Amino acid sequence: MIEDLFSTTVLVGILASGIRLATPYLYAAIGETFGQRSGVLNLGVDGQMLLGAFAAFYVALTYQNLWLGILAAIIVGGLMGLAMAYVTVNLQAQQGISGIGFYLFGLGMSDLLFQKLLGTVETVRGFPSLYIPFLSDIPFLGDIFFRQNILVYLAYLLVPLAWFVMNKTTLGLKIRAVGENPEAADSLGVSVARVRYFSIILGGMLSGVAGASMSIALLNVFQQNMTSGLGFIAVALVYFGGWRPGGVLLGALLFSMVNALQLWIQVKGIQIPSDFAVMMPYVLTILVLVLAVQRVRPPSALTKPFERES
Amino acid sequence: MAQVEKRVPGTERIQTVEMRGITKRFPGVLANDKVDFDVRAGEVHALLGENGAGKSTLMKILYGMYAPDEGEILINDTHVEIHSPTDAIQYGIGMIHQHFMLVETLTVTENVALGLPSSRGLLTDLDAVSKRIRELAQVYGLQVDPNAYIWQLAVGQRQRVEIIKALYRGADLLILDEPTAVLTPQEVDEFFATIRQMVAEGHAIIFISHKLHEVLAISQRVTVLRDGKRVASRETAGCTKADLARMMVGREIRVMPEKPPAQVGDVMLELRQVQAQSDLGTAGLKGVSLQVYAGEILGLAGVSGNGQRELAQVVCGLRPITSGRVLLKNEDVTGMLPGELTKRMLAYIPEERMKDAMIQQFTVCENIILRDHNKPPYAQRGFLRHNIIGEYTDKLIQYFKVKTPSRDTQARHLSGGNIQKVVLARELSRQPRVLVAAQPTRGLDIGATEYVHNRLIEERQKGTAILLISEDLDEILALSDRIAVIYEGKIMGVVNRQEATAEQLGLLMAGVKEELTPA
Amino acid sequence: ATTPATPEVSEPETTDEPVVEEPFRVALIMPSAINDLAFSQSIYDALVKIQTEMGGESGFQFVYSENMFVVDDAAAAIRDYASQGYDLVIAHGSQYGSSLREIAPDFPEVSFAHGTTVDTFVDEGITNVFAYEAASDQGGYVNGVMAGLLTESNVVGVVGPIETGDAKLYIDGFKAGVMASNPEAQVNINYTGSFSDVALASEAANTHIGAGADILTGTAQMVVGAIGVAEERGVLWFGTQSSQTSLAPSIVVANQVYDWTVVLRDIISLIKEGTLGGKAYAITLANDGLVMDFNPQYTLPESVGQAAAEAIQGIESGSITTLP
Amino acid sequence: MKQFLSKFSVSSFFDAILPVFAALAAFGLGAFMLLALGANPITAYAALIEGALGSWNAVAETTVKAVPLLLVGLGICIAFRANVINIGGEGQMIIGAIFATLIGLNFTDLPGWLVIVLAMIAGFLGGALWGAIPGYLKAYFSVNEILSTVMLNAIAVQLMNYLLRGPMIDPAQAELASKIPQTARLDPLFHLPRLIPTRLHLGALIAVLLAIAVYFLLFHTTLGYRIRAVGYNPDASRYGGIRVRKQIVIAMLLSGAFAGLAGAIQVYGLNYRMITDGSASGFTGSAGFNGIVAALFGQLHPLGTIPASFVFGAMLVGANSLQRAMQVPSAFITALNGLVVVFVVSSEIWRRRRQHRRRLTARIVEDELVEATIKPETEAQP
Ligand SMILES: Nc1ncnc2c1ncn2[C@@H]1O[C@H](COP(=O)(O)OP(=O)(O)OP(=O)(O)O)[C@@H](O)[C@H]1O
Ligand SMILES: Nc1ncnc2c1ncn2[C@@H]1O[C@H](COP(=O)(O)OP(=O)(O)OP(=O)(O)O)[C@@H](O)[C@H]1O
Ligand SMILES: [Mg+2]
Ligand SMILES: [Mg+2]
Repeated sequence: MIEDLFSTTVLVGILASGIRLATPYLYAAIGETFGQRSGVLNLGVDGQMLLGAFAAFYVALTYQNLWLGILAAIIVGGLMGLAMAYVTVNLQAQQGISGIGFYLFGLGMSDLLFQKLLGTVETVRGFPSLYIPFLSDIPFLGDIFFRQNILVYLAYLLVPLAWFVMNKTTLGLKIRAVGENPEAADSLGVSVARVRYFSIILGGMLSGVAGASMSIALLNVFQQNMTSGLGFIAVALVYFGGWRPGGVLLGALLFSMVNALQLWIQVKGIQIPSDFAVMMPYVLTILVLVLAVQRVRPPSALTKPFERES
Repeated sequence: MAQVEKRVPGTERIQTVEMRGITKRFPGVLANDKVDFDVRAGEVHALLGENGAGKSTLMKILYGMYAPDEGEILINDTHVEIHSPTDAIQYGIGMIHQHFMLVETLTVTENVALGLPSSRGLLTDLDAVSKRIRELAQVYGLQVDPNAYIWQLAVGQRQRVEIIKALYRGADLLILDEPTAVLTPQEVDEFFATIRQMVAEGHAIIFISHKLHEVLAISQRVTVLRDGKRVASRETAGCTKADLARMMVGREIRVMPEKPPAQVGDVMLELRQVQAQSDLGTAGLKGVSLQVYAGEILGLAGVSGNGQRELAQVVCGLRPITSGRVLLKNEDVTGMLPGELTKRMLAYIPEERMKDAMIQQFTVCENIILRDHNKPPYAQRGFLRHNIIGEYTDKLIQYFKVKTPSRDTQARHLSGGNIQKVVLARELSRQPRVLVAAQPTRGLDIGATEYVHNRLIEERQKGTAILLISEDLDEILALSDRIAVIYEGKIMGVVNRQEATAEQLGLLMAGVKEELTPA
Repeated sequence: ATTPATPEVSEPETTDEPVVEEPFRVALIMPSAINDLAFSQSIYDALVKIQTEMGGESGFQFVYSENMFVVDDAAAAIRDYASQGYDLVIAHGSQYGSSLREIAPDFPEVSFAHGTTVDTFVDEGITNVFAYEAASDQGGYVNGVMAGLLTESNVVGVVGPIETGDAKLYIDGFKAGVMASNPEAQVNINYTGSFSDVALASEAANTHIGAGADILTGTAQMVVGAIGVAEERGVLWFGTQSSQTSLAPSIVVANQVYDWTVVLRDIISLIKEGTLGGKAYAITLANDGLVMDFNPQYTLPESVGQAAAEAIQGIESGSITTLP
Repeated sequence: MKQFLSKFSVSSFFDAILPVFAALAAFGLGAFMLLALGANPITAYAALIEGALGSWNAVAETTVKAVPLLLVGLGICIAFRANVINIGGEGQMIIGAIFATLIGLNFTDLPGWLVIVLAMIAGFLGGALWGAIPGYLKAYFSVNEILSTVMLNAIAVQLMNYLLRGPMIDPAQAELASKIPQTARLDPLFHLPRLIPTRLHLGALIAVLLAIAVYFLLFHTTLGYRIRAVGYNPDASRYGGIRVRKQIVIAMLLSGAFAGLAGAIQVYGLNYRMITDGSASGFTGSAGFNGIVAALFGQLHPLGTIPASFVFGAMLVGANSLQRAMQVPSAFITALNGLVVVFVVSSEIWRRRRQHRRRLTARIVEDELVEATIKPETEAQP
């Protein structure tokens, strides 16, 4: 039974599934990483994803153009980010609760639009799998890495890109400074508000794409609450990743691979109650953190509104 | 990276800056009252005043952080509007704040580059910045590793980073708000050398300090603020410390207190071959042995970062000991938690009081019982007795002359000097048998300093064993009965006050050991 | 009420009442959305159909509360509807049982229907509750028989939510069906632990396919994720609860569709006669409450169609037991 | 208590109703959505208010809805004061409910009141356990509590699913093929007594009494002092002799315990059995999340959380009756709730600014006082 798991089919299956499952987490968590690095905790990711998912789906269905769908998701996610930015930066609202508020809004609004504009579950022809020439023919590896759809590839490209922006650009430097010590950044003429706006809006856009990656690339349907709390896991993965894109990638892969593994455990008929199988990724994510004993501090100004005294 | 473009009207460099009739009201406080102030290229103009006199406020106005209610600012005789630090930077004004404005998780280079346009467009040009930092460091004697993270640096080095930041931005006028408060005498000397160099190159400097001898040593002119008003402005040459003190406080100040002879008793605090790690994980204390007797003040002199912080924390149970023993009145207290040491009547005034000894959001009352919150009479069966705590706090407020609207005011609404007094009140009123006082007068004006000194001597007369940790050699010499010098985590020697000279201590602090007669 | 009204009135089947009568009023409480392509939609669709049959709004009105997954919210809704004097309050979710048992005695004039369950609380002296359930194992069995015959790899995969209730019945029946038609075949099952995790359901489908399955089925609203995968990877799909053909016309073989109208019609006529409860119903293949809906675009091999028909017949006649 | 009451004045009354204005603004926005949905906003909102407060029964329903919000909120007050962000209320409610239900199912011979007491204690302990885990992981392994509580919520749900369809399943269901995942119904003797002939149960009284208890805990006991101290400044707390890690565990433990009690009360006061639809919110009604919002609306003050929970409860109850009355999709209600939360939390800034202004004006008076009394003494000093 257990030994059934150690076959190449299973391994290839787990890796391929894990890579796909991790895709929406990557977009959302990388976006959230930017927000948190600039000092803003956004708990509304799931709501942004849902609205993004719906916008992408609806536009793709109506105009038969997937990229237009992505654009719609980016715009809708960005608008949600803009609202979040206004509320947390200008109105200095408690970040935690306003995030929950935006989550509820996105959850309800996406469903409402779905009911009014579509009415029933439909499918759309999503992004097809893109077989990378030659590479996709490599035994095993080809299956795992090179037969995914374009949004999956882009998600993984996003990781080094995010690292690069964060660590190698003046913008990244500002983001890191603003999240750590906004007073210092402000005293050097860095606009804390502008940097935070940028980060939160970017986060919203990426959350929108995360939703789109589900509705028009991986699943090709829209259904109410189709993310089922995935956005909250994405926020948790930012903590797992220690606010670094690479760490987020590790966390997303770990979580997703274990999720894929538990599906295989069930399929292989290994005798554990299915509920315990489903529990595995959550338990393991915590355990890994306990054992890794990493001590990365959150950005010092995380959740703290900034106001210049006058 | 190129120098920042400046839009100074008329000439390129700042020749004169003039503030005219500046008034700034905070609700309830007139922080600046029609203040006139000016500074010229090639001079150091010192700004003096008691805690809360309005010095920082005036400077923050000049740096664009506050908007003045009245008055105007002129640069090179032209009226200018400064609405933000960005404006100030563009006019060539740099400011080093009382509390450092550095991002601890970034490197020196990144801190300097922050907010500046990059020669590589969207990408950072850290190599170029770090090259230029090394150049500046060379010219002005500001040695610092550009690749080090700020959290790895000692205060003195952080100070240098702040100066480099300002110079890098092409500051012609540098505002220094209490830059020397955290520096050792040696560092002050180096720092002054840097300032003189800058003045020689035509920079204008505004210098704020509570240390009168520094003002006398470095400045060409001095302006004194009292309660927000300018009370005097004159050439420094010809002024004495006493003159300055009188202008500031409006009365005579004994700069150093008189001290009755010591009544030395038993050993109260003893360290035996104590070793401990520093925050960076390196060896902080390398086998320290010390004894402090009842009724004496043992001064611990040394350049900042040589293990003073670790030593104080080890004694107070805030830092684990890797080897060695600590004894309180012959009882082995090694490894005890702070709470247990508190019960054994150990008091501690830490160096970073605002952060380490006060809870800013707590009221004065609540801060007063920080050490004793679960002891009778303040608590009974787990319940706090607010009435008793309140009455006790009122008594302390009165006795220690803490200036606060009420005992229920949050600590963060008190001025720095008064926060200091609350800590002092708490620690001394516990009638400690051993008192560790680290930099007890840092940041205080001379009136408050005098007050703290008198209290410490009073405590000594009561038979308390006092370990006084200070980087201010004058303070050490004035108060101590014996003086120990710490260097790189080791005690270089202990001398009696009568036998000690500043020169000899200075050598020891620099790690040069001569034969000494042990005290 | 914003009840969907359909202009054309179809053949009235059960009513020969005079037209001027007060409309029959029904309130419905359901745990998910009316368009979930699954459990909640099945009852909603039935009410819409009944309304058409009974002459539109003038003969039949209904209101509903959807997404009442919180049991005590549902309880408040049930009580509220009951107090507003609806003729029939339908609590469409087995989890509402406790609340209903509590509320029904307070409204002896109102009739309640509770599904899916067999318990009308008659034992406890409550007489105004009808019970209904779906013998979803029956359609599951028929689907299973076809799957067993159609599989070439001899591996069939099932994507389930949680191992309980309606889903469990369907899956047990399906498994029994596969075993009956193809004892060689292997039925792999995985549960996603949730009714809404579409993404996990889609990877569950991928996992099955990776493990060699060439036929998939699944139940609950999150399977829309699995259907997409089945379509993309070209494996066959069997649906249940509602018709899922529209989602993937090329690979859906057949669906077991719930048609609650048979139950509702009977309940309504009993109520009109003055009987407010006490009877338990099941929709089955025999009473046409369960309908096998074959996808016309999929050409089912004759022999398989034959086997399905036989299975249906066997189940209806009682010669086949669908649960192990 | 007296202190708290004495702080009330016209000004603070205005502060207190400020969120109401914010909520009204959100409703205003919602009105446009209603129009788009073809419903008359005025009738709709009348239905909402009617449903939440229009009758004694409605008020009772609102109160019942507020009970878990208040209890979870109390836990949040404690945790957030210690600067621990507990978003594990959902899981803690579930585990508390499981513990409490086990008591009722297994000690059927004991007198009813005793079972209720034991069950409440068990719920408290169950929640405490589920709260202490992230507390411990944070304090001793630096595992961020946001991460661990999100994960533990999911784990609790699966644990509940497993127990309810396995070891704890209703024996009647165990015999059926469909096996509905629910426990047996609790003996009626074990039900929490009702206060008036509505669904209003004893839990409401317990929650309010506990709110007062938490107020005393936080502001009048040494433990509360330590928890607040650690939340504000761990360094100074350590210096003050407080064991910081221990307080973090205690705060999380207490926080979880209150959520656990909320779970127990849901079972013993409302549902009389545990039943799962596979999701957390199916059991908790999202009270584990909404309690956070209630506590923050209540300024993280236990007494402030009482009205905040009530108002939020009214909102939820009223929204459901709005759905029934106007047949608007439940999605609208969810979206409207979101808007209300965002608007109310955004209105905070005005309250803060007003308070700030008040404090500063007050300081003028105080400062003059200080000048008058203390300054001369300072100068008289030798
Ligand atoms: N942002 C502010 N809001 C309200 N009052 C303020 C603010 N900043 C300063 N003050 C008050 O203005 C007065 C002057 O403060 P300022 O910081 O300028 O004093 P200072 O001379 O720099 O004192 P120190 O020597 O202690 O640094 C003080 O009474 C202070 O409490
Ligand atoms: N309720 C109480 N009544 C009387 N004395 C008390 C009470 N609570 C604590 N004390 C005393 O205060 C001292 C310290 O309290 P205790 O050790 O309980 O604190 P603690 O919770 O362990 O604090 P820490 O977090 O620092 O460990 C003990 O000596 C104890 O006797
Ligand atoms: Mg100052
Ligand atoms: Mg203790």
